[in-house]
Amino acid sequence: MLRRLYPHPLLTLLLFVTWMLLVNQFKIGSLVMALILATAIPLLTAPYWPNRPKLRNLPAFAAYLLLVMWDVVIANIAVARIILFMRGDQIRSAWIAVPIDLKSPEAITILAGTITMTPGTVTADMSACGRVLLIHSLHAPDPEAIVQDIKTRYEARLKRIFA
Amino acid sequence: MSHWIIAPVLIPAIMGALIVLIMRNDLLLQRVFSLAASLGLLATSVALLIATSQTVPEVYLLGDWPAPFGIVLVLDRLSALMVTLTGVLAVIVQLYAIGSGWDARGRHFHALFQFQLMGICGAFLTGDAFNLFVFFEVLLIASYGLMIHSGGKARLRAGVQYVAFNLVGSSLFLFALASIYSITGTLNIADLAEKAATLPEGDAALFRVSAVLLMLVFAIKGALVPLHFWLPGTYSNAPGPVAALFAVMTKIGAYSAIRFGVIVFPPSTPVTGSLIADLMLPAALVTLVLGALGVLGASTLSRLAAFAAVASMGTAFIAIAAFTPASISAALYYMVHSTLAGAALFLIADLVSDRRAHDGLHQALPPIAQTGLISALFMVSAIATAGMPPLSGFVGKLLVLDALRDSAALVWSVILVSSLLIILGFARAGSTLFWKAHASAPQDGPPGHPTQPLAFVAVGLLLAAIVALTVLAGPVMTWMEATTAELFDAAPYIDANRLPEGN
Amino acid sequence: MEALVASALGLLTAAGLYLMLRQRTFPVIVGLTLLSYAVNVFIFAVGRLTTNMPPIYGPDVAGYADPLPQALVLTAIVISFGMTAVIVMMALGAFLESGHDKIDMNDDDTPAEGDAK
Amino acid sequence: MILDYAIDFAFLCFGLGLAMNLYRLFNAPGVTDRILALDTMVINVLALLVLYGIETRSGINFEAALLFAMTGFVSTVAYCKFILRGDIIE
Amino acid sequence: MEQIVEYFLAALLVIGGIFAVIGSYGLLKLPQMMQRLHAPTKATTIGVGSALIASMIYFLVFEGKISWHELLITLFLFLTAPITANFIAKAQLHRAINKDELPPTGVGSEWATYDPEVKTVDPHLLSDRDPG
Amino acid sequence: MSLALIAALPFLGALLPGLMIRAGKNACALVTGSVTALALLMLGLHAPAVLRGEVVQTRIEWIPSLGLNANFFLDGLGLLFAGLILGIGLLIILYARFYLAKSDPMGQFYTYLMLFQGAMVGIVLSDNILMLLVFWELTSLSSFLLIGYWKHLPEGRQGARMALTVTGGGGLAMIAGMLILGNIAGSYDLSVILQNKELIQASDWYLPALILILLGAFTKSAQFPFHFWLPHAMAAPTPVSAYLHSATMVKAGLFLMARLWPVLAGTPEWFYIVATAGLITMVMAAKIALFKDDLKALLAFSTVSHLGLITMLLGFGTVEAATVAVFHIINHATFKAALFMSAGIVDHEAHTRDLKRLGGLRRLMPITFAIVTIASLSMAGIPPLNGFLSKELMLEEAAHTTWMANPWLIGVLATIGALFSVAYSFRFIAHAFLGPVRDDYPHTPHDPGFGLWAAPALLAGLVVLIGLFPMLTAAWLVNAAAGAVTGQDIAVKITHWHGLYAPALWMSLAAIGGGLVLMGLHPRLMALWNATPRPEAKRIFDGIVEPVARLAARLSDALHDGALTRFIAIATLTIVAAGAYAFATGTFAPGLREMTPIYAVPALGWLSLVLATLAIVIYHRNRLLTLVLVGIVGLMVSLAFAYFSAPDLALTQISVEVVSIILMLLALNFLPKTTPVESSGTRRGLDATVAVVAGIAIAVLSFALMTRDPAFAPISDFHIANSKPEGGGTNIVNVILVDFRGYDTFGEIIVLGIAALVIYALTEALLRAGPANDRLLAWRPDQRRAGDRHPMMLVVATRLILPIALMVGVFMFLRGHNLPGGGFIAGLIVAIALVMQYMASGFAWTAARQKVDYHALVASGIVIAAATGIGAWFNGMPFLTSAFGYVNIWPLEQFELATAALFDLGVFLTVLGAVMLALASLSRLGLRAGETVNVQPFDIDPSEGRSLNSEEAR
Ligand code: NA
Ligand code: NA
Repeated sequence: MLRRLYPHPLLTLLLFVTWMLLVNQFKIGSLVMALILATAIPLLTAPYWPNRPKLRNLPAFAAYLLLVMWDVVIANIAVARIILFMRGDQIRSAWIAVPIDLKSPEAITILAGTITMTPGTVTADMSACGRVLLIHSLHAPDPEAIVQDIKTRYEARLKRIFA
Repeated sequence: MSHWIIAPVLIPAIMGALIVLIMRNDLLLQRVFSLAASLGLLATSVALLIATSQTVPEVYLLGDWPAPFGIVLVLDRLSALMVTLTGVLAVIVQLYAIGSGWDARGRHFHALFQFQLMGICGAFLTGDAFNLFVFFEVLLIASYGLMIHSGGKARLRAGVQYVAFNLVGSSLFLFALASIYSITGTLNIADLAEKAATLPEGDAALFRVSAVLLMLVFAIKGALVPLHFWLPGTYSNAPGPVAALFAVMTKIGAYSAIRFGVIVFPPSTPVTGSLIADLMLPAALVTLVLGALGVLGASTLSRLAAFAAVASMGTAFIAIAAFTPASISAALYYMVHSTLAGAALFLIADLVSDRRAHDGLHQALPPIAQTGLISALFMVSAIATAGMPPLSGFVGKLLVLDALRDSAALVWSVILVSSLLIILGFARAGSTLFWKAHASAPQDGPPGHPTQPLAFVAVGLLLAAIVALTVLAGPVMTWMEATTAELFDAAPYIDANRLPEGN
Repeated sequence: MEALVASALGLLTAAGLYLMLRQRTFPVIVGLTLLSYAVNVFIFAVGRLTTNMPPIYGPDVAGYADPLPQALVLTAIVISFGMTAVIVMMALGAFLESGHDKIDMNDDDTPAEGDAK
Repeated sequence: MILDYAIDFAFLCFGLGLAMNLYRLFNAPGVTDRILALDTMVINVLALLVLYGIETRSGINFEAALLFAMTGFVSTVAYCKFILRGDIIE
Repeated sequence: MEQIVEYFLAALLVIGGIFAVIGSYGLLKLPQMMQRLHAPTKATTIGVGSALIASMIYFLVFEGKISWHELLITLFLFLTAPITANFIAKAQLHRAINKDELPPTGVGSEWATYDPEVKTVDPHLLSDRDPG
Repeated sequence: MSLALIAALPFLGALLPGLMIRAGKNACALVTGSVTALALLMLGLHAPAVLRGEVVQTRIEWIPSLGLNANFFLDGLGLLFAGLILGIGLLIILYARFYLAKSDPMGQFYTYLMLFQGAMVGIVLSDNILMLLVFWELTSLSSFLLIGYWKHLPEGRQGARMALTVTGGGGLAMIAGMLILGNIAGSYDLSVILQNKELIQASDWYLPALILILLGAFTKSAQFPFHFWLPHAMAAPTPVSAYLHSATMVKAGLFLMARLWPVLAGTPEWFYIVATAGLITMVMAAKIALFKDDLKALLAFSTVSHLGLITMLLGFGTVEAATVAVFHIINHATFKAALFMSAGIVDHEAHTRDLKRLGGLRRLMPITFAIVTIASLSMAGIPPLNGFLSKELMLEEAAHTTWMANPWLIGVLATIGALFSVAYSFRFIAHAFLGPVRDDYPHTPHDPGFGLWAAPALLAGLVVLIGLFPMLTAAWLVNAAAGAVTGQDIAVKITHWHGLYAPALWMSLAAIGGGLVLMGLHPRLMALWNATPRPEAKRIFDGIVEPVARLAARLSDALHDGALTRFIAIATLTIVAAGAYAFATGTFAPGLREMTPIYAVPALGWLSLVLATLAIVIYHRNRLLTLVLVGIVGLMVSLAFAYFSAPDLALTQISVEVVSIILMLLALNFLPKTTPVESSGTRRGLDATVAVVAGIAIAVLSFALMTRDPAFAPISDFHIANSKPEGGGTNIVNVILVDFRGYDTFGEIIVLGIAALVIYALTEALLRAGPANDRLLAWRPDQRRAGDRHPMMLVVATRLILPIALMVGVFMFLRGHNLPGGGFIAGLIVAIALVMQYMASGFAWTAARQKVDYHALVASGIVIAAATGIGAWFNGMPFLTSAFGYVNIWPLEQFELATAALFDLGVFLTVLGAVMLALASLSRLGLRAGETVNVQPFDIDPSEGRSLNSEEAR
């Protein structure tokens, strides 16, 4: 029953928070409205999200987000240095294929997004079978290190979160 | 304040929505309810017409906001007349569309038809300049849909042109309205009239520009040369009943020109003076001549009808451009006449082209089914359209000529010479279509065609209306003169808006 | 800013009209879009330019921009959106019916180079 | 006040960014570069709007900023989808 | 306190501005399209993110009202930036990059962008659909 | 009243033949004849009074304000003409009954004939010149129908058109003339006009009026130089020729000249125009008649000649001449109608009217021969027949009239005319009836049945009777009619012998003698005639009309050739020129408003806009790039709105922008991706000039307006003051939209709704069998397509973004009344969110999962908005009157409920439905063009490690 009313509880939570952020005020009325919408909208959009992602470990996910945020800052600095101080012909860009073990679309997407947001890499494509990500690295003197970095720093964590 | 004033807008609007909401897949229901709505519109408009004969202009304060701050509808004799004309035409055209099966040749005919009526009635009733724009757009977008009803290459290509040209017109409308608001700070027509009359002299040039731009918008709608180019392609490619309904659309241009030309920019207003008339008359004369040449040179029956429409607008605008009570009365009579006659001609052209491989006028084709009846109907509508006696076209032409005796030499010669060209054009067309056909008559008679009695009833009703307009020309003119008198005495119209003192 | 806005308006109008004078439906539609930008900005601008005075009630505000032109522009935007949608669709329909997207009907009807087969 | 200088500086930076986007837009080797330039432009414009909000002490345009982000995203995806597939809604 | 916040905000704005310039500059400077893609997706998100956070804090501290919309915008940008980059990259792959220039997937299937065209469904099967 | 009835009877009678024809031809003719007889009878009842000199009047008001009234009067002239029209009409009806072939539609014929008869009676009875004009033009119309009666004959069609053009054109000139006349006299009533001779002849407008009216009269009566149409009208069946072209219609012109004789005649202008035209016509037509082999052509030109004679007499302007004219009208009607009918009989029997192929008929057709002989001799002016009497009088008048100080010119020419007249009359008798009987007739001709010859015989009898006893049979009528024409008491003396000193005697003798000589010389003269080149009327007429028609066609087709680009260029230049003229002719004081300062960043925005716009112009051939650039323009415009204090506009602009671009991208998928170079450099230069001129105009206008303050306090002051207290909202713009000017918004959402309906209906039309559908079915993408239709990253992100965007939509909707937002923006945001879902997972997949009926959404939105407005009625308030109040529901805080919000909900639903319906329609085209449908939200299944593409394609 509750499962049918809240097909995506995390989404419900997210929406609840979003509404409170939108209205910018903490009042009973807003809470009621937030509850109504946070219940109704996931129900309405559930057909477009048929399977509930198996997000097992919420604290780990929060930690992951913090990690990524830190990496984003670092990434920015790294990219900034490349842009500012490296001559065009010194930059060694490379295409890298990263095989992945993740199965859930949500997890893969998060990984791909993470790769894009972090040091010098952009997720460009995916193999037609969904098992390999195509990454473009801005400056990759050692491509294999990047693959390892991705797999250990992010994919391993995501595997735990989405087990 | 009577709620009936807004009925001509709401009846079709709500019926249009209901057709889409609950009967969009049932043509029979659509026909019944849409016709009922049109009849309701007609009944309401007649009631309003009768009411206006006895009262001064009446306003309807939408949202209960006082003029000029909210939007008002103004019911006066002129708006009631135009709404009634629309109602009459609507019922007849709809009968024809049902009878000829046109409404079944594409989707949403009746819904679009109702929305078109809503737009037209809204434009006639509004007392607000910007609201006039909105309802122009309502009627235009519905007309786009009706124009391309049932599709086809030529119709779609002409439709794109129609839309594109009108979008230029709509842009112009907005440029004009924005300028007017920028100068006067108001949009209510009565308020505009008051403010235009007391405008500081330093604003004159800019106000004149806005006035001209606005009148040019109406000239586009009214197919005044050289802004008429959209009309021939549109009318000749539109489905017959749609072209017939469009007969009233050009009149919206003329109506608006009268409304603004008499109330807001009359020659007595110092900043505008005779500006409007000075520009309108030459354009109207050329319009008539080009229309007449078009009738004479038309290669198809529908193009002939389209150019006849252009010519009729030329005549109407010639009368309007004088801006005297007599000329406006004549123009009003002529507009009513040419709406009915133009619509009849388009319907008959549709009867012909529906029974003929094509409606070209250069090739003789074998006689069509029901040729006798159709040729008689054509004859009558040709007489009316060409302004031959004894029908209303002749009366209208005489009225216009009589009202314009001050500029007789030029105006009369243009009107009369054009008449000759038009008569010649109709004679050539009719003799090719209905006489020459017999020269190549096949032995086994004309090809079969459904009888479509309802379509003929519709055409008959139009012709009957033309006859009635002729026979009752005396009382009708008395009514028109009272209408014009009401229009020229702007005070009651302005008073009806109950504008605040010195706003 | 008035001069900048006026010149931008003029440019939008000119560019829109220039494209409307092209021979294919697509540039004509783009031209109409530009023209409607010009119109919308015109309505708005001739209601006079003001900065930092949105017509929304608030405590200790210096004044309000004229709200009426804004309302008019909103109406105009919506209407021109509807019109654009319709003409885009009609242009597409005319293309599908005729096999080319020429706008002038005096042009000969055979598909020209560059048209889809 | 140092904050005012900072705001001006930020204005300058984002404006400069905008100008560079503009240059790239006209001087681009391919349409993907142009889409990228446009996408960046939206971001810069959004930032300018936010800065304007701080400068005028008004939050009235934040919804506009939010909508810029949203429409910028949708239109970038639409342009790319058009390049990739022709039909953006298939 | 306010002084500290002010310096903090100023720093945020300056950093944000610098990153924004770098991002857009990268767009000009980097020689290859795929390299240029890196610049704005990262640098500007940080740039605009800083501005947004600065704005939020500013309103909280100086105007006494909390404005969460900036947070929403920031989250939205972070959410969408990878998608945008992904799409632009795919468009670039499709338009300008030969699949021989790419490493093999190593699993037998193509990169999705080069996946062969899907077999066409018989359109007549769908002709009766009336989604309107 | 009874006069009106006489005029109306034929029209009423015109309704009967069509009905009666079912009862047989006799019944049809009988009924038609009875109606005419009845009218004649009613006329006869008035005759005694009229002959006593009284004037019978009937007045019926029709359009008093115009002065167009159904006023009738009957005097001697009217009596004469009405009698001729009805009397001969009766005979024609009888004659036609037997003349028409079995296959001819007789009902139609009688209908046209009665219409014509009514029109003629109307002309001669009208006491109102506008009314007269009505009938006048009606004769042109009905004669058009009658001449073209034999639809299969091209000569009939052409003759009908020629007659209509000439007489109709003359009629139009006459309209002008009559209006002038009426304006001079101050009334359109003839009885008034006829009293105002001095006023009229003194007016500056006398000559124009005279010329215009004479144009009408001359064309109708086939006077030189408008005589050419009449012979071509002979393609009509003979009864028509006899009726229209001898007895009645062509005499309408004479009637009019006689009618207006009291006020128009007597001036030199009148004399020189009318008498000269008549004289030339008389002589010239008589000469031509001599050389015509076709019997009807001969008679036609003879008619023209005699009409010229009468015209000339009227032109003399004297009472005596006018009297003679009246007398000759009577005589000509009798003998000419008899001759036409006889010619018809000959044609009927011998199957030819060609004099060269006729001869010796006197033995085969003695009765016809007798009739023709009597009538022809009368026509030739041989005593004692009636034609002789009036001809003598005419010659007498001619002999006494001086033309340009030349006393003998008219007399000589009149004699020559009479001479030709004798010659062609004799020729008619000699070449058709005398000589040996020919053996090359297809069937042996013989006299027809009584029915066919009765009418001409009766007329021939009249010819003889009037000839023998003029004072008894005709003088009283001439007196009455001429009295009416001249306004004087006339007591005419008609005798056969005027004495030896009367010049007419010698002129007459000369004519008869000369005529006989001409007859003798005829074969040689004929050869000469045939050898002489001469202008052919038909060729000249066609030479005028056809080029005019062709020119009209060419001009009109060249102007209206569907070149939209030219139309727009012309419209643009017109608008700019009119605006410039308006500006230049008015006073302009530059504005004094303080300008807003320019800062760097907004200037940068301006630069972006300008550069993007220029780039669109430069790169417009690359269509995708164009759309990208349009996106920038939209962004900058939106930014400008935000900067200049219009947050609602910024929100709306940017949302509309993206939806429009998506629509265009959807369409562009099918369209060519580039615009070819098609116009020359010159053309582009001209286009650019037009565009720049308009651009400058708009820039100047906007600058002038922006830099001045409004002349009056704007009405928006009221909105600002009352938005919260009266409208219940703090966002003034929104309160204007949903309340102060909610009616605009009501119209605006209907525009959107209609747009969606139009798009839907068009899609349906395109998907029907036809070229468009064929093209869609055969459509192949014109660009290489990437794999992976639904990239996973977007799909997954959308799962999050869609709910958030929906929430933002609700938020925008709810706060709209007080802060930027509202139903419209909310609708667009939700629509954009759904579009995102469509883009991510495809239309079919998405639509299959959420059955939303967009039609219903649109319609219910409109219904809700309308119902909200109507709700006010129950409160006794006008449409759209809003109400709001504050509601307390525990545990919520007090919140506001406004009907405006309900109205805004209608807006929201319509906008959402309309956008989605439009997108859905476009997507259906894609499906028809062979788009694939995915069964999964994305193409890749990472859990199974495979592509889903191949297997779903079932
Ligand atoms: Na129109
Ligand atoms: Na509105």
